[in-house]
Amino acid sequence: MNLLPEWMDPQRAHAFYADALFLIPLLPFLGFLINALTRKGISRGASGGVACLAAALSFLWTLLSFSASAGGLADHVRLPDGSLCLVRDPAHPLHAVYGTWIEVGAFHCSFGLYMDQLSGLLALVVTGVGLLIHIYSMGYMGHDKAYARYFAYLNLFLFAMLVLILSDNLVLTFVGWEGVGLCSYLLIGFWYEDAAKASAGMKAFIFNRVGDLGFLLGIFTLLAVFGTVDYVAPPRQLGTYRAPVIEPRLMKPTGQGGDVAQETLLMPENPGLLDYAKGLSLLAAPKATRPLRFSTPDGRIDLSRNLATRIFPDWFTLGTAMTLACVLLFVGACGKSAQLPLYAWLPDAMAGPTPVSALIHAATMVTAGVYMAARLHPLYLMSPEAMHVMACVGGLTAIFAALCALTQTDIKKVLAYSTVSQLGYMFLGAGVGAFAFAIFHVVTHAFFKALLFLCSGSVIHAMSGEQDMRKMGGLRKQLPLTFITMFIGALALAGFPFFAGWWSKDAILAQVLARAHESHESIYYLLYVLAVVGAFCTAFYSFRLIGMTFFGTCRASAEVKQHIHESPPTMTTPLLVLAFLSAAGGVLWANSLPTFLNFPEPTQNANHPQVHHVNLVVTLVAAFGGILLALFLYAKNQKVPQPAQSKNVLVALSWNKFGVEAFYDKVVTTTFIILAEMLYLVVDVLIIDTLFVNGLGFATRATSGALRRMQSGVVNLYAAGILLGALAVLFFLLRG
Amino acid sequence: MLLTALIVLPLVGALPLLFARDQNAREAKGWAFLVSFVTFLVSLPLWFNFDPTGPLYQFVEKHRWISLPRLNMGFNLGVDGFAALMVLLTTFLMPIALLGSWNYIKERQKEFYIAMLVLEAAMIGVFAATDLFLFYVFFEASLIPMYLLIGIWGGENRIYATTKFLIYTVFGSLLMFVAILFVYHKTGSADFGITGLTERLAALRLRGTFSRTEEFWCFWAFALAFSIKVPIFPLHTWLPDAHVEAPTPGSVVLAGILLKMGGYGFLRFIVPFFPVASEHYAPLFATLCIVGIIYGSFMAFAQQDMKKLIAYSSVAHLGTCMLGIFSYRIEGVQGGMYQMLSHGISTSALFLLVGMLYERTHSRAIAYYGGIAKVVPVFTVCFIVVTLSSIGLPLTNGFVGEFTCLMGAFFREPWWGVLGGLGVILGAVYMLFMVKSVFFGPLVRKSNLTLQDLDSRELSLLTPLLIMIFVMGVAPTLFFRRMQPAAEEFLDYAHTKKPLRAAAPEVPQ
Amino acid sequence: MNLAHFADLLPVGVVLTAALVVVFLGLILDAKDRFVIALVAMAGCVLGLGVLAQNYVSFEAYYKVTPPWFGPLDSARVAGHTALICGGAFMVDGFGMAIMAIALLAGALATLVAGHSSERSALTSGEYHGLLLLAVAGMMLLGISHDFLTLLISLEIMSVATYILAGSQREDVRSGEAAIKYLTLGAFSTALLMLGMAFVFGATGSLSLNPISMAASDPRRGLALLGMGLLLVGVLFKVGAAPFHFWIPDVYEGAPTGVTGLMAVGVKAAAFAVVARLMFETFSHPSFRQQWVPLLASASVLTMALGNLLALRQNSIKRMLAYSGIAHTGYLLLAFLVPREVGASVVEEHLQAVTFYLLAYGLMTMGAFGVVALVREDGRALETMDDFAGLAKAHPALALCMSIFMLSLSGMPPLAGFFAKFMVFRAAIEQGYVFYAMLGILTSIASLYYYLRVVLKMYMEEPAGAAPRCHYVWTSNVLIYTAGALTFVLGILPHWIIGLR
Amino acid sequence: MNEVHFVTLAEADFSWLPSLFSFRLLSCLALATAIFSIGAWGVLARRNILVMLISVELMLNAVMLCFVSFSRALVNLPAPNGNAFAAEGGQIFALFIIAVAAAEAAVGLAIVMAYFRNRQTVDTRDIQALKH
Repeated sequence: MNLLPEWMDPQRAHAFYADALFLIPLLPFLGFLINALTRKGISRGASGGVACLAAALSFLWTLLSFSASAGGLADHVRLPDGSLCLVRDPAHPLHAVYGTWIEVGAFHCSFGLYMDQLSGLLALVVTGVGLLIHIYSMGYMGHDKAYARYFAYLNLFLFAMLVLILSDNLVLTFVGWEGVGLCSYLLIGFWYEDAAKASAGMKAFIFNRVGDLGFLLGIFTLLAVFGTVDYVAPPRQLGTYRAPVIEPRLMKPTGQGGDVAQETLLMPENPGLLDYAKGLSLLAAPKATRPLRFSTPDGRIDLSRNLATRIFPDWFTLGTAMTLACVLLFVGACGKSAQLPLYAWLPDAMAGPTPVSALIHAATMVTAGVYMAARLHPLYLMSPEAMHVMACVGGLTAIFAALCALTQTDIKKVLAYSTVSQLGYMFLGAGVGAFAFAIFHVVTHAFFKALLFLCSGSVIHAMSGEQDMRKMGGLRKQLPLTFITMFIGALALAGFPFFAGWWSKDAILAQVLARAHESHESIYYLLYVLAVVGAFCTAFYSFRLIGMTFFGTCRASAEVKQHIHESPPTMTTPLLVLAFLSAAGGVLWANSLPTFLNFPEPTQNANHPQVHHVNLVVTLVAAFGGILLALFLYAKNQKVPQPAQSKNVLVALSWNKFGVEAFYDKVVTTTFIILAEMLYLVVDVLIIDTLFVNGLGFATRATSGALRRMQSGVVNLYAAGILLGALAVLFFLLRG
Repeated sequence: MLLTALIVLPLVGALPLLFARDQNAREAKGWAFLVSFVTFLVSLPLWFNFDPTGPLYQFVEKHRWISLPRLNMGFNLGVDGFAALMVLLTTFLMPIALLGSWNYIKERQKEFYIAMLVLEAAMIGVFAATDLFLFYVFFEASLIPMYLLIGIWGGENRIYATTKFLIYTVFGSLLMFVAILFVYHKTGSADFGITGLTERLAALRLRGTFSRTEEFWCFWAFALAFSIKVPIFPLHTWLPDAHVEAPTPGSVVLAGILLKMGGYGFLRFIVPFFPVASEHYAPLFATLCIVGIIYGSFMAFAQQDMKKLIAYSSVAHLGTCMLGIFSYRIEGVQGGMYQMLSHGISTSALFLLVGMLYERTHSRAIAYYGGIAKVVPVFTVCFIVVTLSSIGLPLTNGFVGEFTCLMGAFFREPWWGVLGGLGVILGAVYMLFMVKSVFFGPLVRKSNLTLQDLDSRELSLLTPLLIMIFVMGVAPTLFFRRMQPAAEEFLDYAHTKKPLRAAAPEVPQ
Repeated sequence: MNLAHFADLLPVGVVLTAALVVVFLGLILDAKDRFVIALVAMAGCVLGLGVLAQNYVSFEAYYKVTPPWFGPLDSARVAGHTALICGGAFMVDGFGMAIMAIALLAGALATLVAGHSSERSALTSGEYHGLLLLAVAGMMLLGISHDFLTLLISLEIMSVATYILAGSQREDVRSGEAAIKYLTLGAFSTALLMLGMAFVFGATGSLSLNPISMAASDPRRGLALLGMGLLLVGVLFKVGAAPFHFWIPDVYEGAPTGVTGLMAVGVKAAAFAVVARLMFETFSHPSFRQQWVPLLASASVLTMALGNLLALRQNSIKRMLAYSGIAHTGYLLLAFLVPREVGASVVEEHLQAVTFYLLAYGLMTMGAFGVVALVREDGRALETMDDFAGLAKAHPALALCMSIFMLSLSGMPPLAGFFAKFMVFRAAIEQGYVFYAMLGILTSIASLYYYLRVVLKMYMEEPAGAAPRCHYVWTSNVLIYTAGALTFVLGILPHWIIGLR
Repeated sequence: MNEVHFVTLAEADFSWLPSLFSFRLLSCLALATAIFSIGAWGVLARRNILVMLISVELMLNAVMLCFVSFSRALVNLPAPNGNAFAAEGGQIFALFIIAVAAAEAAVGLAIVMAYFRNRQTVDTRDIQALKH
């Protein structure tokens, strides 16, 4: 699709949109400023309107820029002289560098924005879903006092998220990364008078910080190896393929002298991380044994930027370095995308307003980790170990969270755990190399999970704040629209054929199976099994939710009952749009996505009939089984689950999240506090201050007190002292 | 003459206060503020006329002072990029601190403002001196006003705190005094010019007449003095007491500028003078810094008193900054310098904010507050912004410093980066805990319902700090560009790669 | 006896004349205009200073003679003139003149201190000031005497006068006790000193202070060493070095404040002059030096440690200042450690350090005692730390000066005390006594504590009862403010003084 | 008196050494030492200020004896060590010591009297208002 105006010559249009990329994040930021600075200055309508307008404009501009951008990472051609040459595909991504941010020694990072298919797609999702949720919020938050503050935060979030996605280097990504963390902190604790909500926000921030440290260290490692944090070479130099050069001759591991293929690879100047990755992947020598120093002796990639050899020992090969970097970055992803073991903040994050849960904690922010993995996939592909880790963590999280979701009674908690689980699927996909499908799932998940949250929001709105599903039921008559849309969402989530979720999840599962099939590693079979069980659970809990909420008879109290009403159009319109997307959103690029993003096709085996059919059957069985069982259990008979009192071990485990969160809340926190107090009292107060500092002073005073007795006041003794002194002197002199 | 003017201005400004009468204290404080503000204006050329591409030292002045046969002290001033920024920080913070003390100081006001102005002069002198003796004079002279500030206008336990502060600090600096004399004697009693001394010491080392033992002794004498000032881990216990007892402006100056003298000493003297010893002990000090980061954060978490919490957080932050310096990598060194500046900004802001709260309720106990965000929204916003800058959120000053420091540390020795990085997490833990329990949750104390939000004076004195927080976060290159030559010079000395410009004179045996 | 010699001794003559005049005035004046006496006495000292300066200027070449530090006398016999006068009885060199100047200054300031208590007859009487001036004359002579005989006489003039001065407040028991203790111990130590002189005389057959050079094998060396030891003991007693310091706290505390000041400054300066003459000239021969340098070194460390430690817990400011005086003696002794063979110019530097230190110390101490003397309630002197609480509120200017003195004593820049310490420690370090310097510095950290206790009391504590009052005495104020200003100026521009020579 | 010739011991000859230590001088010195020690003992041991002062006088006398005997021993030696000046010097010195002793005794007596008038005691054990 090309939305370029006819009169505009493509080249100039491309340049124009590239330079104007900054508008995309800037517009929401302006919205934020307006809402923040004129606190109570403008009317509620105005502030909401400003926010929505900002989001809408930003969405439009993203759409235009996206239509102008094309292509993605560098590709390579073989020059007449037989040497490889790294080139961009003819349709350049939009790339603009607006100026230097930090420049210290060898380190340089700039304010630069970069939109290729990947970031463009996600930017679209963010702004699009964001816009819808803005509109929804105008209805949902209608009664709230801090209306302006809410929208200010929401716009700030959009800004941060867009910076995260569109930035052209890791550090700027980190800015967005922490920025969204801040916004989620502020929005979870939006109703700060409630201490629990405030601490939930803090919990989120701290868990994210743990991840962020990993992210930082990952950045440092990459810096040490490649000396740059840019993803790709700066736009100016796209045309130049002269130097520097990577020569495989120099790729020999330091110890051994085996001769590898003699070929040169021409790269743009100041190559970015992805250029390096691409270039290295093109070279013959096995990555794992490649020493970290890769450069020509005449330093056409100057050595000063490659610190790795100075930092890491000799045995530390490129492969190891990549593993280290990727795993560290993945730790960051775990924090942001709520993977084991750092997931525990996300369920608590439901303390925030429901639209926030929909936007930040379902659709966009939490998928940042997946985006990061996809963005850096050439690096991940260089390190099988990191991929293993990612796949395992993803698979485990998927099943773990799905199990936890089974017994939750708080409608939003169910969705929260489901989000964690779905994120697990994404990482599972990425882990087996199906980055494209991971992104695909990000997109579809954004649609249906946002939908589900908004619907739950509408339900809660109708139930005047009640979130416990045990007090709901039979709402399908009062809330028809909500019911239908949420049903669609549930189908999508459960992976009902031809709904959005089905396409993406099925693709991921297929990839896992294919991977297992070709690598014959039992671990992947295991992961596949887990994933399928997870899928069954997903289907089950999603329809358990539907059943408990919309079927049966209403269990709410009387006065709640009479307030139940369908939500205003500001809220239902977004529901309809999202419902459409979650129903049809998958068809768009069922299988064309990899080529669209021009990601490497991880494996062809996915379409291998054996794999394909097996997977198809299995997933369908899982989905239908789950749905039917759930409807049978919760839509028909009316027994309300009391997981808290349940004698059943499995239920208890699931209800208590296998003790993980208890571990964090009780053990970790308490030990931390006790440790701090102990250290303070023992080391600071007792040892350093009392023993040493004041002890020294006391000792001196004591000595002085003792010595004062010498000054007895009796003249004779003084004379004696003098005489003794004299004798000592004489003795010293005449000692021989 | 600019630097001289900067030193003399506050002193001259303090003179009329000497003869002021107690009843017209308003005029006194107005005058003091005016003087400090003028000083700031006068110091602006240090920013605008400083040429990063020019010679290392600029605004150089050389006046003959004491010149006896074998005893030459010059009144020599000059600033490199970093020193210029420190002077600017001083002149920038001082008017703000004075404005912050507007209602805080109730009795003996003119004495207070005299002390502050003298202190300013001394601090500027410390950063502007290019003569070791002159530096030492200013370094010591800056103690006395601080001693009085804490001791006279401090809290209930002020005498203990101020005595501790003074004895602690002087303990170090007196040992350094002996070392200075020794170095001077070693280098042939020619003069105290810092560059000259450095080069002569290097020459002596080459010639082998400056033995390893001697160097190590001198190193420790210097290092003790400046480690106490920083403060580095086991020597930090004077800081919390001093901060808790000091009046707000005192804390601002103490945290904002005085502590920086420690790091400044390491940059300017210790490493250039004794590179071998420094290199030898760099791992030790880095370890201490890391311990300081983690331990300081734990301490901060354990505190009930906001000021004490912030004081301990300074221990952690300056640990990061020293870690960067000891990494001996350009990133780390510049990061350390930057961290000093940004810490000066954000911690001062924090102390000012806490001070404002204290003025209203006369309590610094975290437990006393809770849920006051609703009552004082503007105050809350300011506080949270400053908090975020102090826990190093990107696009604020805190991040740039911390990031570069850790990067340098990581490049020198990955483990340093990893362990030092824990500060990133812990910092968030204790700061957010404080923010949560002070501002969020239900309003615990009815009396706090009547809290006044920031008035125009307080806003106007916070605004420059808030602006700086973001300016330094978004456009750090402005500062890095200026620091770079200083940092490179430092590294040349540190790696003993410095080509000796002047041959050392023969040392009389 | 040519004119030059007369001119050299003229300052002493002036002081002595003043003494006579003062005694005479004491007889004729009646109580109400007694203050004239003090003024005349001070005028005498000032006049003496003037003459001294006049001599310095007019006979400039004359005093540029490098005295025979570390060498035979020949260097002093440069063509045309010699610093030796009166048949070698006196050596009027720059150092000697510096000591004279300090003694005169001490005298002048002491008269100002004393001037305050116009109601107390003893301290304003003619004989009091007469004795004061006599003591000053003794100190001056001691500074230049170059012969055991003159040394003994001037020492006795000084001592006997101070004995009496110490006890001049007859109705005050403590004053009497101070006098008794000072007298007994003083006489005792003088006896030791004289015995030393006798032995040296026996060994050399000469009473002059000229350098003695004896081969290590010389049988008389033992005798000479004995003499040296006893002389050392005698002078160390006068300067108040450990372990001969016992008299100092008691006497300083008991004696009238003005006298205490005079003792602390003048006696110390004169005695140090003797130490310099003996050690750097008479016993400068290496075979002696290797004996006395370690003695002085250990004495110095012991003195610094004891002085500072003991001062730590004093509550009477006078007593604290006494102990601190002991500590300062310790610092000063550091400048006398010259183990290696060095040129006379280096010794000159060391003596410059000593004289500057003495001058600075004189100013600070005199000023401090001046303040102590002022702070009093209906005649009763307030001398404890607690009496000083809240002085800053009552008398800001006085408190400021007092804290300047205290800080300067503790060696805080930019005050005279700091630079003095700087010079002395530098001297020690250049001679390789780094370790001793370290010890000295460590002890001086303790000193910071007790000096600042005074500041702390004045500025940071509320008085228990009424704020301390001190009745206005313009002479004392002159003294205090001059001393304060000079302490400051000498701290910033020390080379004005050190440059002289 | 400028033209007096000063002796530096560098240019001395030591031929007379044995005679210096003739037994007479030694016995004199021994006596002096004895008196001196007695005096010192007195200062240390006796509690009465007056007695202490007298003991000091004893010490001074001992010193005097030393001087005289030294000059006696030196006078009959050849120059430069033994010389008329030396002999005179010693004896003059002795005279001065007498004067000094007298002065000290007088002053001491006066002071003690003054004190006695206030306190009716001259016992050192009672004279310790000032201590520590």
